[in-house]
Amino acid sequence: MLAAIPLLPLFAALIVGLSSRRIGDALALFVTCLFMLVATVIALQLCFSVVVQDTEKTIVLAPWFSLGSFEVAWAMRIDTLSAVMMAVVCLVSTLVHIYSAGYMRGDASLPRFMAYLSLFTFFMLALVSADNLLQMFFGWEGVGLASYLLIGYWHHKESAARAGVKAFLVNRIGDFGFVLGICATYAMFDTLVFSEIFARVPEVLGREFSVFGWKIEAVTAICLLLFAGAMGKSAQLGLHIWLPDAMEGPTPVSALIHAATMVTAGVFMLCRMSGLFEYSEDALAIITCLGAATALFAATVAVVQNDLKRVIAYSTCSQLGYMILAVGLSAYGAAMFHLTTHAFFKALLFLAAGSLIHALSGEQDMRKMGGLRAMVPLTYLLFWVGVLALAGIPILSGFYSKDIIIEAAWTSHTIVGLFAFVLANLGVFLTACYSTRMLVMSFHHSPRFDEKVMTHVHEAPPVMSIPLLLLACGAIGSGFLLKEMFVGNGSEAFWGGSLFVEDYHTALLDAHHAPRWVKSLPLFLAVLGIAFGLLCYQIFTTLPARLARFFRPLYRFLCEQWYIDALYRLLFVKSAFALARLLWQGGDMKTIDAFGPDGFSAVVRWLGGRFRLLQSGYVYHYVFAVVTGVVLLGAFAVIRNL
Amino acid sequence: MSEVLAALWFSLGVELVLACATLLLLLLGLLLPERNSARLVCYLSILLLVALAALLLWSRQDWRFSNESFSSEPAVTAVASLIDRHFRLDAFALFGKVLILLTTACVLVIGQVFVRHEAVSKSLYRFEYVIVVLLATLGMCLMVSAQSLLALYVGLELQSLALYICAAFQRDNLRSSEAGLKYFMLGALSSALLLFGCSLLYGSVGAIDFASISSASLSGESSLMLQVGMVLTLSAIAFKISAVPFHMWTPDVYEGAPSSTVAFLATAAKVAALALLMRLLVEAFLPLSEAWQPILALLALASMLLGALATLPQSNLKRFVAYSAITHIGILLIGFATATPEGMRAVLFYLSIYMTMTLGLFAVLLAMRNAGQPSERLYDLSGLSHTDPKAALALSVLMFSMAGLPPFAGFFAKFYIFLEALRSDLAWLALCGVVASVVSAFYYIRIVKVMYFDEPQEQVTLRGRSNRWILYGAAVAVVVLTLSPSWLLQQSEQAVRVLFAL
Amino acid sequence: MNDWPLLSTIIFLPLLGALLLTLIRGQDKDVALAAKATALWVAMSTFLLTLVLWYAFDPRQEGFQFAESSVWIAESGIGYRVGVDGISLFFVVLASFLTVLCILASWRSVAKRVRDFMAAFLVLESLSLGAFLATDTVLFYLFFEGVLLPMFYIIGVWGGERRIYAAFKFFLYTLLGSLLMLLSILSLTWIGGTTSFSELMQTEFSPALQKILWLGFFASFAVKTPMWPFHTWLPDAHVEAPTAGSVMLAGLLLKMGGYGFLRFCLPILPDASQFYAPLVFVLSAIAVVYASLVALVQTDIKKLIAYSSVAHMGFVTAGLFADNAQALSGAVMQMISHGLVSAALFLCVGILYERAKTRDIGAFRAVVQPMPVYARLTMVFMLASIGLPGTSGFVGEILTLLGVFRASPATAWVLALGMILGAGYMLHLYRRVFFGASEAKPAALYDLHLRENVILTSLVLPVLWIGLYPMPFLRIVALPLAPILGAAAP
Amino acid sequence: MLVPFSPFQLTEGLVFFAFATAITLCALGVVVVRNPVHAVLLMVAAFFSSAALFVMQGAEFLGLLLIIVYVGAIAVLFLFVVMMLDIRFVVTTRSRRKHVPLAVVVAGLLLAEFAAVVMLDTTRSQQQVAKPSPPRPLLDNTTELGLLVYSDYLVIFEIAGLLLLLAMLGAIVLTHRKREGVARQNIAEQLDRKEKARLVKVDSKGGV
Amino acid sequence: MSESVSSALQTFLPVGLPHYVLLSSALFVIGMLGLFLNRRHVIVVLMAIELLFLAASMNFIAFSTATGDLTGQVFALFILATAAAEVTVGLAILVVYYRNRASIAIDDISALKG
Repeated sequence: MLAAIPLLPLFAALIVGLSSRRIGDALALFVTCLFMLVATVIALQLCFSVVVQDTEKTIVLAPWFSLGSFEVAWAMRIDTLSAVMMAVVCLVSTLVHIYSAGYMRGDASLPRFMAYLSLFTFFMLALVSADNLLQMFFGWEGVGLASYLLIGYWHHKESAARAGVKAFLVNRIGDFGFVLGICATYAMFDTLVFSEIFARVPEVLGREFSVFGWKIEAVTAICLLLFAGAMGKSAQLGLHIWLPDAMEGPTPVSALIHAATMVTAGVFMLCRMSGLFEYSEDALAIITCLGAATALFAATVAVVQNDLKRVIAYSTCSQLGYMILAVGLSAYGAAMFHLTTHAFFKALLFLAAGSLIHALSGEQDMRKMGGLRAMVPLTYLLFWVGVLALAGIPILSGFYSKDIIIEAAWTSHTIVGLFAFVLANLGVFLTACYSTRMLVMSFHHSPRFDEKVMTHVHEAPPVMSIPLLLLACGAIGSGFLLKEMFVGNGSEAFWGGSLFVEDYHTALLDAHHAPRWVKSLPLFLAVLGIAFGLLCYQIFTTLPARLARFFRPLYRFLCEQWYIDALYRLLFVKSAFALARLLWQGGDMKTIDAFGPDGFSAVVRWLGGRFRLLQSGYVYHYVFAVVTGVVLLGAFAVIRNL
Repeated sequence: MSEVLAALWFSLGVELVLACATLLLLLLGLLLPERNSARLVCYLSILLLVALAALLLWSRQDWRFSNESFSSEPAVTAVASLIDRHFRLDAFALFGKVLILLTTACVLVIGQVFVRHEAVSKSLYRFEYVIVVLLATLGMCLMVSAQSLLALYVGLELQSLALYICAAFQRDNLRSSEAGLKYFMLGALSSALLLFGCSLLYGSVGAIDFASISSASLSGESSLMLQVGMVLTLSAIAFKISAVPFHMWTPDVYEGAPSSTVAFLATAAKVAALALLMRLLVEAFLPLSEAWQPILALLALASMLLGALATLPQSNLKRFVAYSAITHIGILLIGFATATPEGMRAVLFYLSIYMTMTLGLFAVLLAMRNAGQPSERLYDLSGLSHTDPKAALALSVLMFSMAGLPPFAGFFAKFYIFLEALRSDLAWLALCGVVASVVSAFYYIRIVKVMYFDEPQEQVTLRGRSNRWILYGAAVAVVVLTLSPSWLLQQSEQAVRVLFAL
Repeated sequence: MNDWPLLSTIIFLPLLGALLLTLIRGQDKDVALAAKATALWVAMSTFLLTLVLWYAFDPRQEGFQFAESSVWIAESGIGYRVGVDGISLFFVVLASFLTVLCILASWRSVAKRVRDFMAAFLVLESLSLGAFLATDTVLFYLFFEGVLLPMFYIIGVWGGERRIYAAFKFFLYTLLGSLLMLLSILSLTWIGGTTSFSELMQTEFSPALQKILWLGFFASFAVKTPMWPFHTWLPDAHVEAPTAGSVMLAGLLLKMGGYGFLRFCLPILPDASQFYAPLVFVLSAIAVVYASLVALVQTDIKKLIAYSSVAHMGFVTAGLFADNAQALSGAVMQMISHGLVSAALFLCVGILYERAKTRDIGAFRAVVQPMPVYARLTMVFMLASIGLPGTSGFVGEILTLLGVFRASPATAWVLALGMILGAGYMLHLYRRVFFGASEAKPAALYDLHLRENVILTSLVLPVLWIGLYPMPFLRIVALPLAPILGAAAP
Repeated sequence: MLVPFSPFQLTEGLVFFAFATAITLCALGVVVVRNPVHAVLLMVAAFFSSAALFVMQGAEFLGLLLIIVYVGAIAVLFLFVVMMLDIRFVVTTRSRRKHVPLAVVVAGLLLAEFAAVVMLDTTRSQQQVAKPSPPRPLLDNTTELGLLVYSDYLVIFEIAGLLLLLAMLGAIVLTHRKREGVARQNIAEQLDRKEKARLVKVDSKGGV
Repeated sequence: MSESVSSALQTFLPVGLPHYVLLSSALFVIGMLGLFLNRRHVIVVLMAIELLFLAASMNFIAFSTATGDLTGQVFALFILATAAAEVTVGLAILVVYYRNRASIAIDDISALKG
């Protein structure tokens, strides 16, 4: 029966997808939303039963590969971690399904969209419930495919199609690391099933890989490779370039995939593999640094973005940095806690932005918004809830999950932890700034859009506002409700076997009794950030323009996302095409063909011509040839005998 | 009385019957009226040849053939001693003679349609032509069963003279007379070389029959004169089979001479020369094998490469056949260079298959008419698959087999040659053989391309029903030989075993 | 099964069909129809026979099943020996399956000399089946090289503009390779004393000798697979061949190279294979990256898919020489999946070519509007070609990668790189052809009708089946690979 | 220590050298001289001297035969053909001269090879075959030859006959031209009983 | 006679087999020269061929007298016969060629080439 959770969305996708033309919009919506609701109910019931009765089990559905020592099966591993993730995914996905009924109302091929959404949910659930690395990889790539389909859903838009391809390719670069990680695991552990991997870790600890000569400790290598996969999926610094472009897709897609579920798959994988990561110190250090760097980088860029959805996208990237940071400090509970809360308030923000854009009939540029406070009051209110949760104001969920991470950074007492602590705090300040900037620019002051759009502005219909309200409750409530279970002293029992923390990694435990100033510093910075944001955009509206002119190069630098995108395009895309053309014209045409077949046949043809001229037609040439032949053979015989 | 006859038959029977029949036909030709004398003489001679071949094959089973124990009557021993010094009919000679007789019969059959064409019939369509061909066949049969240098020389002379005459037979055509003249001059040179070689051999050995030469070269270190004599003799025969340094005459003579003669030259003459070479190498010079093996290897290498390369630019079909024949001779010489019984068996196997293929090719060449006129241009075949699908299919089967591609007998021929080359570690020669066969595969497949991929030429037709039957027969033979090549292998096996006296 | 010579019937039934075709009389139009019908019937019955073979195949039995052996040339011990085992079973099924599809696909696209076309295909099928089923080196060689003739004929007559050049290049390139192999086979026959596979596997050859023989086999199979430096004939042959021709070329002829390595190099010359393994790894790695990069800048769709085949076969060759169970079965699975996927992609291109009479990528924009069903099916094949999990491509790739990583991590790195580049050129192609906005409504592009739909769906099913549940295939393939590994162990 | 020469050896040497130089010079003359008639005559001289050498060596039958066959028949045939075909004296141009040195070099090599053979081998073959010289032939050279030809080499003899027949046949077939307008005697026709010229017995009374 | 003359004679005088073989080789080489050296008439070629045959028969006769058995002379006899037959056929072909080409200069015989 538990297998129904992933399979229900799959059936929905198949039913709707295969009969896409004949099935009407309404029926498609009904089928997908119904199947999702049923799946969510089962997932919640499962989550409750796992947390309470602590029933950890693995259900094998069907054998996939069995080749001598290499045994991999389609299986579901049910434990707290996967139950929680399944619950979150199902919840958010159902809400998005319902929301898109309203948002995508007039779309030409709505059934196709709903089918893709359900397909995505199936792949995500398969990933989350995976019992071995291979099935996780199946879900991993499936989710990448679904995001490619959904981003490129409006394929008549050239930019959407390109963004889809970009997303898939960058994910694929991440998967390159993941696959190599899988191969390395199999080479070392001779199995891909998690339980067996964790059991055999002690044997493998001492072994090493020799790649191109220099030696690298096996477990660290595997961790780094798996982390590369996580980087690709969770858009960490270096492989984050696809996230902003992914905003080309419809907003429900951004909400579901690029906020709540897919991007967190990387974090989930790291937590799932905690049993392995705990044994590699330098891998954890690298993860922490990268997480912190991403958090700061994304926050700085978000401050200068003008597109509403891009701001939220960068904020997601920044929050992901925090989660990865938490994993690096082996505070897996905090990471999962932040993941859950972030899923709620980020989905809320996205959907609210979606209804805003829906209201402005597709306008996404904040400079053309403003003055909507009166017209769409409910969205405005919900927007406030989202912004405050994001910034980390106490009663809202953001505060609990983000601050525990910052405290854990401090109490880890390592240089890396300290570095992370500083960056995290800077990030908090910037997060507060850009969230308030976003709020003010889109809702306050006078409307900056033309009359025609004004007539269409309307409050979100109920089918969109109900999911928003539910998410708002989640954003508010999830913080203090789940604090005890996820990170509090009850977390040991709560997580059970699914998260493994080395005994000397006590960052999370000490976090509760961190010094007072460490606890209050993030709150202070958040309030400061909000104030600064209001100062710049609400009161002295000309200040940002002057600041931008004053720090002209810095402003350009941030607008261009630190020129990373341009760098990649130059470094990889252009050089790949140039090398390809060189290899094709130069390689195939000129060298291999010229020296190979064509060259050989040309020489043969030329020789043929030469020999033909040898046949001069004069008898004395022929006689001369005969005589020389005889003389040569004779000489050969004579010399042999001397 | 019957004993003497049997003794006669089992030594030179075929040649005697052939000689007498030729003389009778000559007389008959004179007496018959002008118009139909040529046709009648030709049919009679074809009948004669086939009958002789059948008689030979039948006489195989006769016990006397195998153990040669004749009764001891004085008359029989006289006859036996008289002939046995110079000629012997053993399994090898029988294999050679049957092959020669059948090929000549086929050549005469396919030649008829060409000879009767009005463009050439005035000079070619005469009974003397058939008589000269028969005398050439007689010469060849003598060569094949020669046991002494003198017999070899006389047989070779008889065959060569007849071929010079055949080549120049078309009196009113300059190209034919030039071909004849060139063939004569170079042929005479080669006979002179042969003679001088034989004189040196006679000088060093003191006798002219192969057995004593072989025993002389066995005893003690063989003298230089013997080796130089051998070299000269071998180069004379290399001229006859047109191996490379001595091949210069082949393209010009093949292009100039009338097509029916070229068919005869390319098939029967080659068989006789190769049989002679094998008999000489094995019966006379086998102890000297480490002297002539490198020579033959060099000839093989040169022939294969030059033959393969020079055939590429050819567009005249007869010149094409000449050069491709040189390539095939190169591959055959690999078989000779192995100097082992299996190698020689492979040569005989290859030779018989090569003959069938060449006969099929000439059947088409002689039947080609471009707007009524006999044509030799290779590109006249273009689009044959549209105008004459069955003939096109048969010819492409032959071409694939010539190129040595697997589903056809040509492959097995090359298979055995390369197998024996590898067995007697001539791997480098086999490698050159591979390169040569790839290049040769190109120009054979080009013919198939011309027939199947190019646009058809309306005015090109294949006339001559008998040519068509020979073509289909050759194509079927090539396919059948793939399915069951073992009987031909056994025949060559026995022929070679006798030669090596195993 | 009773003593009915199943394998010989499978081999010679198509040949019989081809002969049958020549007997058809009547005027042109209905001769063509009759030819197509008979050809389809013969192909279908052969396919059914192969299915019977698959059903009757007992995966647990060692060695060759349904073996038939009769004397062919007594003197040199060459016999007509035929047998099937785990490795060759699926190639046989693939061969007959693809022939049925080809005949269906060229129902309307071939206009002139339809009878010859069908006859050539049946002969091609019969020869390739023979090559996969032969267990005698000479018989194998006979079929292996015999396949060149019908292929040459198909490319030469029904090909594109430069078909003559392409046909000759294909023919002579492969011929040179296979003649060098002939020398090795001859040495095997002579030194080994026998021409049957099972006995040759037992005979021991000195390592020095093995190294030379191995080169002979390498020359032929490297050209056939094609491995990196010897691949330049493939794009030309594919671009110029008719659709059905490309399908057979990609589906069958390329497999013979890999199959050859599996039959000859690994079991009979194990030490040489181990000695040359690094060379093969380097060439395969180059092949994967080189071909993927070059595919990126192609303007002709067929050439792009041809280069993708070179990249896929790079995986196969690396897997073959990685000397462990996963890699070997991965290579075989990759060959089967490549057979299905590249055949499907060529059929898709054929469908486009039939409608728009051009294969240039620039000529197509937003094809998804007029042909949504076609776009979705091509998407599935494109994903299989990239190796998305759940498709047959993934099964082959992951097993090969797992095996190759164990043998040489560096090669595994480069092969995994191929995954990225593969996604690169495929998605690049898909976006340029299917997506984008285009006002002009090209009348020519109409969506699939029944026949094409049946062809493509019948290819989607096995691709997904192998992807999701490869057990029946792995079980059958794993068994015969064990002795090969055993042999290779030092 | 000098071996005294018997007078016989002395004269034999002188005669041999005389004829040998004659032969070589004539042969060179045949090759070099421009006028073909001179060439034919020089050839005849060469044959004469070689015939002499043969006789000196004891093969007198062959020597005489040489004179009859070669000088008598073949040389005359050459003369006849030279006369018949009006051969213009072709002056060899300078350009054709350039190949001469190469030709001479190759010929020299050939001669060197044969000289090597001669030097190394004839002495040896002489000892080799120095079995007691056979008993002086009782019969003279011709009869002995005849006995041998008609006993051991009879078959070859027959074939040689066929060879000559073939030569005749070839010559006739190639060159014979039936030219009209040439009075030709047709014996059959002459002997034929024609109707009007037959002998009629006329009865004495009636008159003709 | 002085010492040196007789010793000189010593080497040359006793006329034996080597002298004859050397002479016939010289004749053979001259015949060869005649074949490819002259650029004038075909007749000279035929005559050169006759010289070759003569050289061969001389060689045979020399060996036959040296060894004493008559096979050499029989061989020479047959060489005579065949040489005669050769010349007849050669001249016949030459005449036919002359009728077609009206010239027998060696350089004109090049219609067939390539």
